[in-house]
Amino acid sequence: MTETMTYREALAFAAAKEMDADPTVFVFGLDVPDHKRIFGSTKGLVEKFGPSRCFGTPLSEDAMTGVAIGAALSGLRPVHVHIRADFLLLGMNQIANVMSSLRYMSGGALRVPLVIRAVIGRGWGQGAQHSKSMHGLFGHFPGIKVGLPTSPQDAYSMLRAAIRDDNPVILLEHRWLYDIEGSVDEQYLPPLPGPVVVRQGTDVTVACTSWMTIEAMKAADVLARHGVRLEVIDIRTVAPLDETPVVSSVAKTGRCIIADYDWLYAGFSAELAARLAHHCFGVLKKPIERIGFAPVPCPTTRPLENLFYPSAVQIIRAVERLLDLDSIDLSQESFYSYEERFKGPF
Amino acid sequence: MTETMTYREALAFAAAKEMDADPTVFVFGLDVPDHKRIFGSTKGLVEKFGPSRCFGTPLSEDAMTGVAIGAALSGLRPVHVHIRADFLLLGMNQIANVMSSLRYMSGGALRVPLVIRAVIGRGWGQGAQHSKSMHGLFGHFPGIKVGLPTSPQDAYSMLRAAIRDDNPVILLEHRWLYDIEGSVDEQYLPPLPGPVVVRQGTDVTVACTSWMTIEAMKAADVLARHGVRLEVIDIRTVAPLDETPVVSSVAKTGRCIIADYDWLYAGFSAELAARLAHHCFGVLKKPIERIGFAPVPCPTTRPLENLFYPSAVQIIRAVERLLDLDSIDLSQESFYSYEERFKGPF
Amino acid sequence: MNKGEGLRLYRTLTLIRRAEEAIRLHYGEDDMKTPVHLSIGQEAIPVGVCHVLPEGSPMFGTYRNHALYLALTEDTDRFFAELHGKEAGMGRGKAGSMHLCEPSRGLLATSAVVGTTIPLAVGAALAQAYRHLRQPVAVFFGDGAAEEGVFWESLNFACQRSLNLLFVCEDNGLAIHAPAADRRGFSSITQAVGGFRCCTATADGSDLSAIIEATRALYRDMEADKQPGLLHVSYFRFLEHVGIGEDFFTGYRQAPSDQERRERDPLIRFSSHLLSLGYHPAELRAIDVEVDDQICRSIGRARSADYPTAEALYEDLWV
Amino acid sequence: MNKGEGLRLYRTLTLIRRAEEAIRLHYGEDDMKTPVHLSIGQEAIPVGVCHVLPEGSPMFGTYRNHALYLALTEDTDRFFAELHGKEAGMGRGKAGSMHLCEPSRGLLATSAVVGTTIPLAVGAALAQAYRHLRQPVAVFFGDGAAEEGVFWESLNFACQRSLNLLFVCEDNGLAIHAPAADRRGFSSITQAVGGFRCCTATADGSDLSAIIEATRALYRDMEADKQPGLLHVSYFRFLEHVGIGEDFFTGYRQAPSDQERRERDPLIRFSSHLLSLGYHPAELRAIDVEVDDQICRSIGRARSADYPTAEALYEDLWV
Ligand SMILES: Cc1ncc(C[n+]2csc(CCOP(=O)(O)OP(=O)(O)O)c2C)c(N)n1
Ligand SMILES: Cc1ncc(C[n+]2csc(CCOP(=O)(O)OP(=O)(O)O)c2C)c(N)n1
Ligand SMILES: [Mg+2]
Ligand SMILES: [Mg+2]
Repeated sequence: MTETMTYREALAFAAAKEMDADPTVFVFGLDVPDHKRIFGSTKGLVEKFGPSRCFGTPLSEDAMTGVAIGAALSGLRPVHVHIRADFLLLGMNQIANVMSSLRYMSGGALRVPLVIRAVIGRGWGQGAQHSKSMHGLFGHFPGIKVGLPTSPQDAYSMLRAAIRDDNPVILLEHRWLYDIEGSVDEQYLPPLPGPVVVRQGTDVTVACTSWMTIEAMKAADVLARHGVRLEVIDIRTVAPLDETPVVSSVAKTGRCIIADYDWLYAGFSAELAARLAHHCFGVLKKPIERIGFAPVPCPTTRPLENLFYPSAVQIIRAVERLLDLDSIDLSQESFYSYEERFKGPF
Repeated sequence: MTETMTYREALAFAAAKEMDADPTVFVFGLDVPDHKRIFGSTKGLVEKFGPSRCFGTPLSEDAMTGVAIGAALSGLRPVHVHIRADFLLLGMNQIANVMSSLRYMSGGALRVPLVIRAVIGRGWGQGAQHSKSMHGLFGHFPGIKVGLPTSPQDAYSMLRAAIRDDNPVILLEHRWLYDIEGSVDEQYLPPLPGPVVVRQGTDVTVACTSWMTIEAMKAADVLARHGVRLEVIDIRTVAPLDETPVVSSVAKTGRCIIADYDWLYAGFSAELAARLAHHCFGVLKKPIERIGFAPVPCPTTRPLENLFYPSAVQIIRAVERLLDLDSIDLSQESFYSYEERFKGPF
Repeated sequence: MNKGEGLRLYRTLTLIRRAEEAIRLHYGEDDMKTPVHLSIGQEAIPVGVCHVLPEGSPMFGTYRNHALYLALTEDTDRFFAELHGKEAGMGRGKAGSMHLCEPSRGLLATSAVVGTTIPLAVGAALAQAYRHLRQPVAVFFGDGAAEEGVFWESLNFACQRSLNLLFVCEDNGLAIHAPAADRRGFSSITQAVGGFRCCTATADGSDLSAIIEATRALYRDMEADKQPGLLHVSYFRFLEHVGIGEDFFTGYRQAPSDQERRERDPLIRFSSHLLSLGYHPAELRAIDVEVDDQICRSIGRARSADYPTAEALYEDLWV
Repeated sequence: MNKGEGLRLYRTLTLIRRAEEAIRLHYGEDDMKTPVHLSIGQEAIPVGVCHVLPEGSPMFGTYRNHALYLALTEDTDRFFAELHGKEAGMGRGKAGSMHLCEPSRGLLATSAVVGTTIPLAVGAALAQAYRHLRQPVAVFFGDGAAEEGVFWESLNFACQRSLNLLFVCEDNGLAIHAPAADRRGFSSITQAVGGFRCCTATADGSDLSAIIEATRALYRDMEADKQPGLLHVSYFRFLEHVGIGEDFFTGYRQAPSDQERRERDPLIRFSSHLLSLGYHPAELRAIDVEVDDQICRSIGRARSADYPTAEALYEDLWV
């Protein structure tokens, strides 16, 4: 039952599987059923399940978030999709004041089995209002689970796990991951998974979220040719956070880089760094390095956008600092740049 | 020109001073001009400056945040007041997508001299939807300054500095501070101030925000009687954050507690801990301890609310851990508990 | 309305009123550590609406929810236990006054943030449609909530999808202390929503019979049009916004005359109505006594009940 | 409309159209790395409204802002430099297509998040009232934006405070690919806002003269009533939502017939109108040539201009 598919296909496949298995599951949100299908990630759903289980909405993110909560309270399992995570800021009251707390406030009488999917990541110069990620921010509010699937298998398994979860879950999907192909075992259905070591190494631990895992793997390839072995860990579920796999890794390497796809300030990287600094005290040979967005809104122009986003190059430079290496000549390396592959308009 | 006044009086005094000095300053928000005057903090403004410069609004937090931004773009200096920080979640799109970025996105052509004041902190069993603080969360978005005045002098000077600042500033005021009296020098008008050492000590650094400064001072009093000297630092301006005074203090003490008035996960405490762990690497004798809200929504009932909120007792216990002290008998101590002093209904 | 119905309605109204009078009596003792937004003057609205809608219909409300909670549950035990922050409360002491709910009786959620349960009700109505059921859903909210964008988004979506949803606007002309004229760019809420595909009706919130009648008529229209409805009910808030006192002395509004007090008090109005229909004063008095007795016992139980233990702090976060 | 005015209007319309046609021509070269939401079909709306309102009136728009930006500035240099991400762009390459502004010409802000500039315009109108000025403020937004709660909150506040604000709803019947019927719980936007204290008017967005006339009449009403106004203008979006292509083949809507194309094209409509008034074709052709020349030079400058340097990344965050 293992098939090769893209990340976007894995998302659509997972939704279809859950909708097949459970008639209370439905998928909705702006543009969900149009011909573009949220970059293809809801493909086939409206054909197979009809417009009552896969539908668009007015532009009303605040109310639609509440609608999802109300439907979840009524025993349904809504999957609410947003083509940009930035739009979730319009639903923050429902997310942080209502969705996160209804169960607790009711002493356990209520449950909110709701999934919010939102796309993060770079497009064609999207700029400051279409580039936020905010996974740490959502995790800040107790009562919300937050995941960032990286591989097609994760996209498949985590979306299915999120839909089956009786708690609210936010999944953030980096747009550049959508094209990635991988094998997907459709029987693999664990609950929302914790951090996974995606590459073993001995010299430096790189704990990553989302697209940064791909960048870290690239950095690891380059560094391997210079005799440096990175251990790359994909966090996957950032809240609730199980940091123990990272702690174990750092116990081995003594050095750690956190490569997060967000601003550093009070982001997920800060939480993980604070926990690791605590749990790995005395084990760390050097201070933890954090890598993330530059501390400004995202600019649109090419050269500045390239400086804004974290990359394999930054990881390599941080490794050099941690290991006191000379600067590696990277001029012959080719790094991820969807400049070539990724074209506009959106 | 130094006068003794309460924190609430200092806030009203500061607003009146700025409104006197600058006709573009106005104060607005729900309930701002009613007879309760936001716990007294807008007292006298409507009488002195009239309803065109001090007025209430419909219940429309999203639009009113945008209105403040639009007025600021037009050369006015609005002060937008919220009786609870939780309501800012309704304005998050304007705050994080617009207010924070307009200047940057316009290449410096626009400026948004806007102040948002919001009350945080405990009332009479307010519960999960009236207890958030979120200063780290606001600081997460580059382009927003965030301050938490603790003393009446800070309330006065920081509100005046915020109004004079040409950037957007969010000030969060703990409600229990409102009754605190102190001397206020009305000539003291620095820009938004950084961390200040409010009590010198040699054994453990306690870096605090807002009400936790009061709790830390209490803990310091108790511990002083047991021969322990806390150095207490009030951060005041959490974003942009200047951590150097804390770094210097930790260089001396080698031990640090961060006592924040928020959840830990990706909150301000995480950011400060991550920075200190980095900059104080090798200097720290023990891992940094973080103290904040319990990782659940805020419950209303007395015993659970008391467990939810961080306190001097938790600071004392953390100090014991850091210094390997035996547990101090606190049964004869009396701690802050507004149970006695603070009565309902709101 | 047959005799039994009349007495049942009188009992519910009385239960709400006496429960809140008991809160007023005991609140100063500081055992109820929770902000209370009392319903006095507003009781007839949920009583009337809940009387008309089928039992078990999903309902949503605000922090001013005592009347709605008691109209649906008549359970003063869990009510007072919650106000006292006890484990036996409906939310184990985590809800307090502002977040009462009772899903087993249809009360799905109430909220301290104005307007936030309105879209939840839309979601519940969507769930009805999703399951091809036609049980109506009702959401109660204040006039101030109609200024929040989420009300308009919810109204639009409910109308677009022809949901079986009753919006009940409880209009006391105040948002805390701010009068309607300072907040509204329209002259009446029913007129403001007039451009949407929904049915509307109005009623006097002091008159239980009128509320029942208006709700019935509106619900018939909703069924006929297969569109949502908005019931606008004006009422007089006798007390301060939050807390147990009167606040006419603060000057933002006029104290009512004695005659106005009588006219705007739904309990006085309804008992006069029953008496005029030939109900016997003794019948009503018997209910009063029985209700007081129930409340007194509930308060006693709440007082002596246990607080949640420390472990409860971390419970009920995840399923 | 005197002769000079007619030619000026023609020039502005043409400038917008040819600038966007130039974008369509060059976009595939990937030098303009920014998502473009083209105005083709919609140009007459900002041209007409800006023609009527006093010069320098504060204006706000959306990501679909090329027409508004060029109508106000006629500055293709800074426009193309921005689309090319160059230091000489209006936002030093940080704005891109979706965030154009030019405060010196009254264009205060545009935004990529639907609806978000509407309350900003209310704030600007409040600032006018605050200063006892009566300069009108205008905000342009799509029909989809009228579904966002913030539109209703803004409308309510503007009406409550009698602000001098013109809401301009540019209605193409689409939000990306979603038709109006799937999004609206009302039959028309003017009817939906009918319960608010604001003046309304409608116009055909393909007809510049009609837009000018409707705006004039509405503005007179606004001045007479001292209330805000809402101008509803329907137009045909010729291209895909974002990007440079047509997308009729995708099947979510019908391709227009040739006659429909001519009827819904504001430039064709306006030039026919001018010709029928006796303008000479050569006059118009001279403008076309001059405009093309301007655009060509601007694109050349934009291409050879410098990108911002690395330090610019950290600039413009704080004042
Ligand atoms: C979103 C939000 N803004 C502000 C408040 C503070 N607040 C609590 S009740 C209230 C007035 C609400 O008025 P209305 O909706 O008419 O209800 P009423 O209290 O009159 O029943 C306000 C402003 C809040 N709880 N939530
Ligand atoms: C708040 C928000 N939600 C969703 C989007 C994605 N989006 C971009 S444009 C658009 C359609 C807007 O339609 P309309 O307001 O009619 O403007 P038009 O594009 O037709 O000019 C949507 C849904 C967005 N940018 N902002
Ligand atoms: Mg009210
Ligand atoms: Mg449109």
